[in-house]
Amino acid sequence: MITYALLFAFGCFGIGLLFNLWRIATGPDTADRILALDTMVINIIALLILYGIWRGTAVYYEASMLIAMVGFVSTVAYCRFVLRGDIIE
Amino acid sequence: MSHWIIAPVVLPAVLAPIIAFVMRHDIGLARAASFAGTIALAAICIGLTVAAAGGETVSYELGNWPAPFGIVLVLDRLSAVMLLLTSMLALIVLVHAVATGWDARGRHFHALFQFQLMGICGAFLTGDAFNLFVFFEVLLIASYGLMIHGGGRVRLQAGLQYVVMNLAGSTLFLFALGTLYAATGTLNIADLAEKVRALPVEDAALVRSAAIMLMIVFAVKAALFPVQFWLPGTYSNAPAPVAALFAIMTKVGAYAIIRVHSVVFGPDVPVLAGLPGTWLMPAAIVTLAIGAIGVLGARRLMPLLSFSVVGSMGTMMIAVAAFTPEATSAALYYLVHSTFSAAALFLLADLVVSRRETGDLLKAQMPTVQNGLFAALFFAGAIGMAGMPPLSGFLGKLLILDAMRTTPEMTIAFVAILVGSLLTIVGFARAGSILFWKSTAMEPVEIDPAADAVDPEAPQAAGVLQVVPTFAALALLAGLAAFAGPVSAYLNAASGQLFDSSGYVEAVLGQDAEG
Amino acid sequence: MTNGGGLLPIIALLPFLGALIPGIMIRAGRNACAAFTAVPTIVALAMLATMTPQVMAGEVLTAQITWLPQLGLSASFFLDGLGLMFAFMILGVGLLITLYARFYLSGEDPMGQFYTYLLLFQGAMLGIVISDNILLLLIFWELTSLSSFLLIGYWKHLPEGRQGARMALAVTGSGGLAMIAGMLILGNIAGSYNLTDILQQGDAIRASDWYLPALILILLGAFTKSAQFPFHFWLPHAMAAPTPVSAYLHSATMVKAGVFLMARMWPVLAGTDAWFYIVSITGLVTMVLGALIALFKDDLKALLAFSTVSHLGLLTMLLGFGTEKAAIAAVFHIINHLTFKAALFMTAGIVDHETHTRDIKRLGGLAKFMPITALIGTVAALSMAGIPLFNGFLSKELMLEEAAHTAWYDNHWVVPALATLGALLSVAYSLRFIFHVFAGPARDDYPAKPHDPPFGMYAAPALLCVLVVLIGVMPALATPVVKMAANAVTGTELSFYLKIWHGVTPALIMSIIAVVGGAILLGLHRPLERVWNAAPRPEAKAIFDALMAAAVGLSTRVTEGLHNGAISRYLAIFVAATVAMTWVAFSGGTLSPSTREFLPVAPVAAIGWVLLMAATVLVVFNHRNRFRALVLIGIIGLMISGGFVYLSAPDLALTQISVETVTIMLLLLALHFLPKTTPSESSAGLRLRDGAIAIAAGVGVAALSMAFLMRDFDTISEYHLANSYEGGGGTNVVNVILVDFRGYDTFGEIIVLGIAGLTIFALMEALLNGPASRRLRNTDYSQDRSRDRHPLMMVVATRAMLPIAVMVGVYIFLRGHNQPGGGFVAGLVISIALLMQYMASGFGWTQTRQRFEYHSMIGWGVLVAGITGAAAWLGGAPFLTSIYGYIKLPWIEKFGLGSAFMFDLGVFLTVLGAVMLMLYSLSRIARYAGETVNIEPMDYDPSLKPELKKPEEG
Amino acid sequence: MELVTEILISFFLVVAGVFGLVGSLGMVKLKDTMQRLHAPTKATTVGVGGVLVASMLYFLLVKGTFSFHELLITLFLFLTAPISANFIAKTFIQGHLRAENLPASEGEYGWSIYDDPPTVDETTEENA
Amino acid sequence: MLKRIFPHPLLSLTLVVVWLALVNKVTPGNFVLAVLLGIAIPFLTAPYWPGRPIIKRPLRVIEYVFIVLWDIIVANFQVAAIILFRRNQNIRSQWVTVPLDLTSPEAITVLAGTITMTPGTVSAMLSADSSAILVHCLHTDDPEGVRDDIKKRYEWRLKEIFQ
Amino acid sequence: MELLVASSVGVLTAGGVYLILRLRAFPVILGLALLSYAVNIFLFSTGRLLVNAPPVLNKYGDAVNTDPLPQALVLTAIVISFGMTAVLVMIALGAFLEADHDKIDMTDEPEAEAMGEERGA
Repeated sequence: MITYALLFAFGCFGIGLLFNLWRIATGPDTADRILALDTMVINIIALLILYGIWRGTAVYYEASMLIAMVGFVSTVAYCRFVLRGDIIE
Repeated sequence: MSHWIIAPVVLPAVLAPIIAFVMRHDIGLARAASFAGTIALAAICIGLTVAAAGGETVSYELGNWPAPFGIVLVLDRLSAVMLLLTSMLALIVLVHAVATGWDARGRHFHALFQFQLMGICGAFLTGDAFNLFVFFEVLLIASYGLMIHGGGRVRLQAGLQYVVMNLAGSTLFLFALGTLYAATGTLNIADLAEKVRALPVEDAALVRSAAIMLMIVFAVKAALFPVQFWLPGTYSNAPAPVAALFAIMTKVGAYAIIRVHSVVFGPDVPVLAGLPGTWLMPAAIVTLAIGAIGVLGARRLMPLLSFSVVGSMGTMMIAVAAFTPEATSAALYYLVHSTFSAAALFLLADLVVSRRETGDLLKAQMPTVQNGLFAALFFAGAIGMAGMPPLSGFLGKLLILDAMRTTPEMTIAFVAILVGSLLTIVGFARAGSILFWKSTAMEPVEIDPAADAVDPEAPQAAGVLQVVPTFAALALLAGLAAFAGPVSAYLNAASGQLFDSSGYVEAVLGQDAEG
Repeated sequence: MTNGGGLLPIIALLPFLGALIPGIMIRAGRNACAAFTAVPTIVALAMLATMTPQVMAGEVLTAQITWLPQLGLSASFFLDGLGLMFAFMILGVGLLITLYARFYLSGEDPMGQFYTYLLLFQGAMLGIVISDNILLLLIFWELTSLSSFLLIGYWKHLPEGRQGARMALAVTGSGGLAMIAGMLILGNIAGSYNLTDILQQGDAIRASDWYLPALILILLGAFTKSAQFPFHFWLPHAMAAPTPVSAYLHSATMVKAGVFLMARMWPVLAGTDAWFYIVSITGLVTMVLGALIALFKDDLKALLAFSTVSHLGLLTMLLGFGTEKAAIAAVFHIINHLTFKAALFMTAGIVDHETHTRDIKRLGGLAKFMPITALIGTVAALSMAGIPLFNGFLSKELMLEEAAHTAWYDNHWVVPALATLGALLSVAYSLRFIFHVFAGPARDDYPAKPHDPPFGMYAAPALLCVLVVLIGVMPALATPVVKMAANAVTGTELSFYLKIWHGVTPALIMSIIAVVGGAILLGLHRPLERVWNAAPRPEAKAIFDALMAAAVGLSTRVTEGLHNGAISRYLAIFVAATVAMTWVAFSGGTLSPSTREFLPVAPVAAIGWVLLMAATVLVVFNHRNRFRALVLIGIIGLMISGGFVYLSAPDLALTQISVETVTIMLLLLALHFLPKTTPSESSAGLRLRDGAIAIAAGVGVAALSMAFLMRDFDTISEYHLANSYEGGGGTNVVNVILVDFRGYDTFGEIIVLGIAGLTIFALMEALLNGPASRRLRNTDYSQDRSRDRHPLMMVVATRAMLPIAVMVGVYIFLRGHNQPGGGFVAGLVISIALLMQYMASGFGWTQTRQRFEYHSMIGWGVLVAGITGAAAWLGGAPFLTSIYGYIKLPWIEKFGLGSAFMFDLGVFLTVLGAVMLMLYSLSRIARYAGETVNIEPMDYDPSLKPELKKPEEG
Repeated sequence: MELVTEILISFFLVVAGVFGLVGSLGMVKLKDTMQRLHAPTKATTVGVGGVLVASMLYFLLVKGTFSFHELLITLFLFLTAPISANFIAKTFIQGHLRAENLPASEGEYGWSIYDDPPTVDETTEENA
Repeated sequence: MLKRIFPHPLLSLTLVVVWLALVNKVTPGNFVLAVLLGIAIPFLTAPYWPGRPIIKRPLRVIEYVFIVLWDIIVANFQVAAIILFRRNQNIRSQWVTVPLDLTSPEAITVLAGTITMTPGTVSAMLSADSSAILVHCLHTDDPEGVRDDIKKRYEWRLKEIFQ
Repeated sequence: MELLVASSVGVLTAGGVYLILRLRAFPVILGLALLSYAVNIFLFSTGRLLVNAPPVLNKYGDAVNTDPLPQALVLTAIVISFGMTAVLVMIALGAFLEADHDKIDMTDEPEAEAMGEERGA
């Protein structure tokens, strides 16, 4: 049962990624793209953890943690660029 | 196992950060350290050259891991010669950089200089294909830093082009290494040599691709057609001592071709069927033509010198492309020669150009200070570069021609080299005549009434220390000619050792080769 | 290895060593300089004299010093009759020229330079004639080209001097290069580069297939040097040199080098039809043509120059005949020509020196003012004309005799007729020299008042004239010398006697015709000159100049067309060439059948693939909007990290995503100052081309990777997997490879990063101290911006996150050896954490709280790594050998500690330092962009200053 | 017991999947950028949260190892998601709205992207 | 002195927990290491923490966390419902200004975060003097209600915790 | 899976090549970034593809591990290309600030004066 649930979850987050891609491709606004990228990061984190469950190992955990941390930083950097131009002032 | 083998890498690698963070506010201290390091490096390299003269190929297993699994350094005559050449050149360039104050025109010159040496030495010593890539990158990134040393619009733009070209080259390098690894499962040069030779002929496609890609990568560094385009812009706009130091950089590419395409992809490898040589030869000839035509057609001095470097690479690579021990030995002699003659010319050009109002434009102007001295030096440098006697270029050319007599490409090689020489001679004669002779015909425009006051902007006479490096480089050329016999004997032995790839394999892999 | 020739190397070397003397002595005065310049010449002459008896006796003296045995090049010298004769000529005339030049050169000319060049030239010339090794001969040969270049261009302020020098260099240089090829081929045939060996193998060489190419190439060298048609044109232009130079190089020595070479090679190369026709035709044509032009030259030196061309043609023709008698005549004429022509040049120089003009039209009647000079000139000119009792007559008789017996393609009258014509013209111009310069009515419009020069100046030509007359009257005097040389040329023992009267021979008749005809021709000179001037004729210099200009122009166009500074084109060529060449290489081999199955594709992987593809394509199509492209690049990085995780490379995923982030921040920082969009510049055609190249490259790479992905292979990494734990003390094999198996790579890699940091810092310094900083100050980057710099929420969040992120970094660092992670990722994580702080609270505030200097961090990192590696030396192990051990603390479980840990620490420090230094340097620009720095951690802290409210609305 | 475990874990996984999907669907469906901002900030956090809970439960109940490092990711996400949303909102507002389009701040100062912060009496604007 | 070694005791504690979570294994060795790091890292990062956030009523924190968690779950269902079942033209989005009584930056941050995570609201921005939050409601007919809700449910509690 | 990886490498390469042939520095930088992605995947895939077999040894040593060597090489390559990119970005920025445009070609040779009149001869 867990297997099917996992597959379902994989499917959901995977399709979610495609939705995000659609938003990134079409925009229309910069904010939309950043938002879609941010969402994508979150979906990827979820997928990685799912993958960890699927394989029953914690080897991939650091990757998702790092992506969580780094995704935030890049989102903020993108936004700051649009807002202030200079991301470090 | 002597640890001295790694000294040429570790010494600058340790010295450079110390210069960077301890002495970065004190240029005097940095100069002293840099000098001390370079002199020590030269001493070590002399020692290694003497040690390698015995003919033993010494391998040094880093991290004490057996040969194909860890990284090895390999010292044979060829690498020893290249090291010696590097350290000599470095010393000359360093004196010039300090004497002319180039090193103080930007930050971190000495640290980058030492790193550059480290990269070059590492590339010459390594016995591992991927490690070669790493050290290529070390020397390249240091060269980027040196190239843009001091800044300025044109230099930055030229530096940008240089970096882009080399990044593209590095990318190709990785593609090539990947293909090679995918085909053979190893990275050690000796191991590759063995595996590539053992490869069944029906499985040749990957290795052939890798060999050609690697050749192109090295050709980028060696400035061979059709990837020579970056060189004139780079050398013309680099700070003079850096351009002089870059004289060795093209040789790194040539060295890599000599090493890799002799040991690993040598003419005796069945799957390749001599492919590298077949393609290198036309490339070298066209390179020579481009260089010679460039020398003849240059409007400025620095591009002229740059094209002469291109031409000299072409000349040298013609011999390399023959892939015979005799020709390689000749190529090595020419390599040593062209390094110093290029260095001499670039250093001299710096002294001249910085004193001319019109810069390096080939245009007559009022004779600058020390016109006669510079003219004489230029004459000597041009003789060296164009391959006229009595300097070593002529002997180098004769050696190459002599070695080419027995190859099928004899006629075309002869024509290319000789016609190329002619164009180079005429081009240099034109340039020298305009720069140094024609200027003497210029009448002083009018005497400034206030000429009594010394014009602070007026070019200063070059001090002894500023001229010494150029002299030294030229003296080395003369010495190279005078002692051509012993030098050539060493190089002959070096290329003999090089073409004995089974000896190389045995020295590196030893008894482990069975495992 | 010497055979009586021990002095030869010293003789060859003397002039070169002597070349240093003038430079030193010039300070002692002009007389001292000249005197000392003569010393090496005199010494060499003396040495030569000691060897003369042996050579006269038919011995060949040799000396050999090993130089470059690999090439077959040795410093070997030999002295035979021919060499000895030439050596005497070179040194003897050299001595005379030294004397003459002392008086000729004006006070403003740098005499030291002159003598230095002269001695260099003399040495080179001497080297040619005594070289036993053809490669050595080539070296001296080229040296004569170079030193004559310097001598011709001695008056560098004169454009004719510079141009003449360059023309001479170009022509003789190219000939020299051809000769190199010829000599190498010759050596190849003979199996040796030693002349003595080659001279033994004449028959074998003439029979070789390579004979003709070798002959032509060598003759090219000889003809250019000896100014043979059609290469004769450089010689008159070389007359821009000071007259001593002309007298030396262009009468006595250098131009004779070609003749010498032909004489030297005579036993080997002569005797074939090819030799006969090529050499004799060239010689005859040159002789007639040179004489014809000489007749109409108004410049004294030009007249002499073309007469020299003519005489050289004569010599060439004689050598071309290939008979022994012709060789004798040639040798004899070499001596005679030397004597009278050198004297004539010096005379011309005296005339020029005294009257300040060389234009024949402005001269005439000088005999009254300068009788001595006139006498000398007349004697020499009569000899040149071939008037009996002067030596020129004797050798010309011999020449005509030979010509009379020579047939071309069975035609028996062409050669004698043309030879006679040449002689006739020669008489005409010689007489013209006498009558139009010295004879005739005295004039009063000379540019300067002429009078005889001091003794020192006319001593040298006078001496030569004495020789002219002596030989002319008593040819027996010259017989031994001629015999000696001729023996050497022909390689056989000849017996003959030189005498004035041979009876009435065809030669005598031809001679008479020539003299009478010449006199008549001179009488008709004025009308003939009008015809000559009216006749169209190609001007060699104009052609040469046009050719050169065209060559230079073409080269410039080719070069600038090729190297036009367009890196985009360079790259296109690079990529296209790579794809094409790799394709050819690939398709030239075969592939074994595939051995691997396709790995099944998980749907999620497929989705990731779609995203990756789409993002890449979007980047390409959106690249003009730079910011958007950057956002899209973010997706690519994310997908690749995910892919790495999926394909069992967690370490790569960690590194990829963190590097990605830092890179993007870097690009954003830079983009702030760059234009935000890329204009559309390339044409549709160009885009199509680039697209085609790109697709080709993509398909190629994809095909290549498919090729190996479907095939198994054996790899050395089995060893790494097997030994990672036992030998390297870690379970994360990738990390163990990085810090242990291939720690040396990593060492290089962190150095790359360190250099990157330093370079960026250095560049920034240069920029901020240069004009760029002014531009930065004057550009307003602040339009349309949000007003909050350091938003409160962000500041608070990062404050909370910083310690946790640092903790994560430490964690990733510590576990790296056994689990995915390591120093590199840890360094990046901590830099990202710090960057977050910079972004939130700003550069100013964060920087003041920075405890460690980034430079030092890089330095320490590299040092720690290096010292860790070097520490292995203490144990006698190679660099980077790792030590590994377990430490057990009470009530805490054991943990492993190894030197690899220290190495990783070095990596960590370098990465942290380098990344921070890069971003620090970049963000420093902002300060110069006129932006103020807020030193408060956040824009406004409501809790600290609640009472501070804006006093009133503005 | 096993069944309960499986059901529990599966439940979390399915819920997580549904919310994750809905969050991303909102990205596509909603018509206005500010509206779209709502979808992922909420839905996906629960999506990821569900996955994390499932993971913890899985390792605890199936693998028998106590695992709570998933909490750290949760912590990160909860800490960062509002900030990201805040920034994205500001990005949008700055590009598309003017101060007049928004309700007044009802204080002395306007909204932070339009109005400079109060200057503190000490000099805040100087080079460090 | 103690303050220099332990600049932020609460932080040290948090870090110990974080470390144990990272290692995902509680052993004596790990604990010792955690404590060492828990001391070292605050010490190193102290310069970036100019002030100490004061939490006056730690117990209230727990209450607050649970309320928020519950609200998040509810919010998710609400938003999901809106996304899935409400037609786009029927969604009525509104801007709401929420004046603040809080002055502690930490408190304001937490409040803004809470607003973002809870039903249909996103905190878009603060006023320049941090005296008000601009909130965007995904769908509401009653802006004043939303504002009052926020003030009553969250701000009041936060005020007790932090001030 | 192999096809996916190979096509990814191909498309990234193609995109990268197209971008490095543009005339401005920034797209060239992007192109080089794409190329470095491509080459990283390429190099990585030389170890052949394997799912769920990270080269991390477990206590029992029974697991299948993928080839670790290419991964180590890629790590080195990533780091190096990061350093290179950083320098490139800086130089591009420097060139822009000095020249006031970010054209990457240097075809506008300023004041390219004709050679001296002694062009021929």
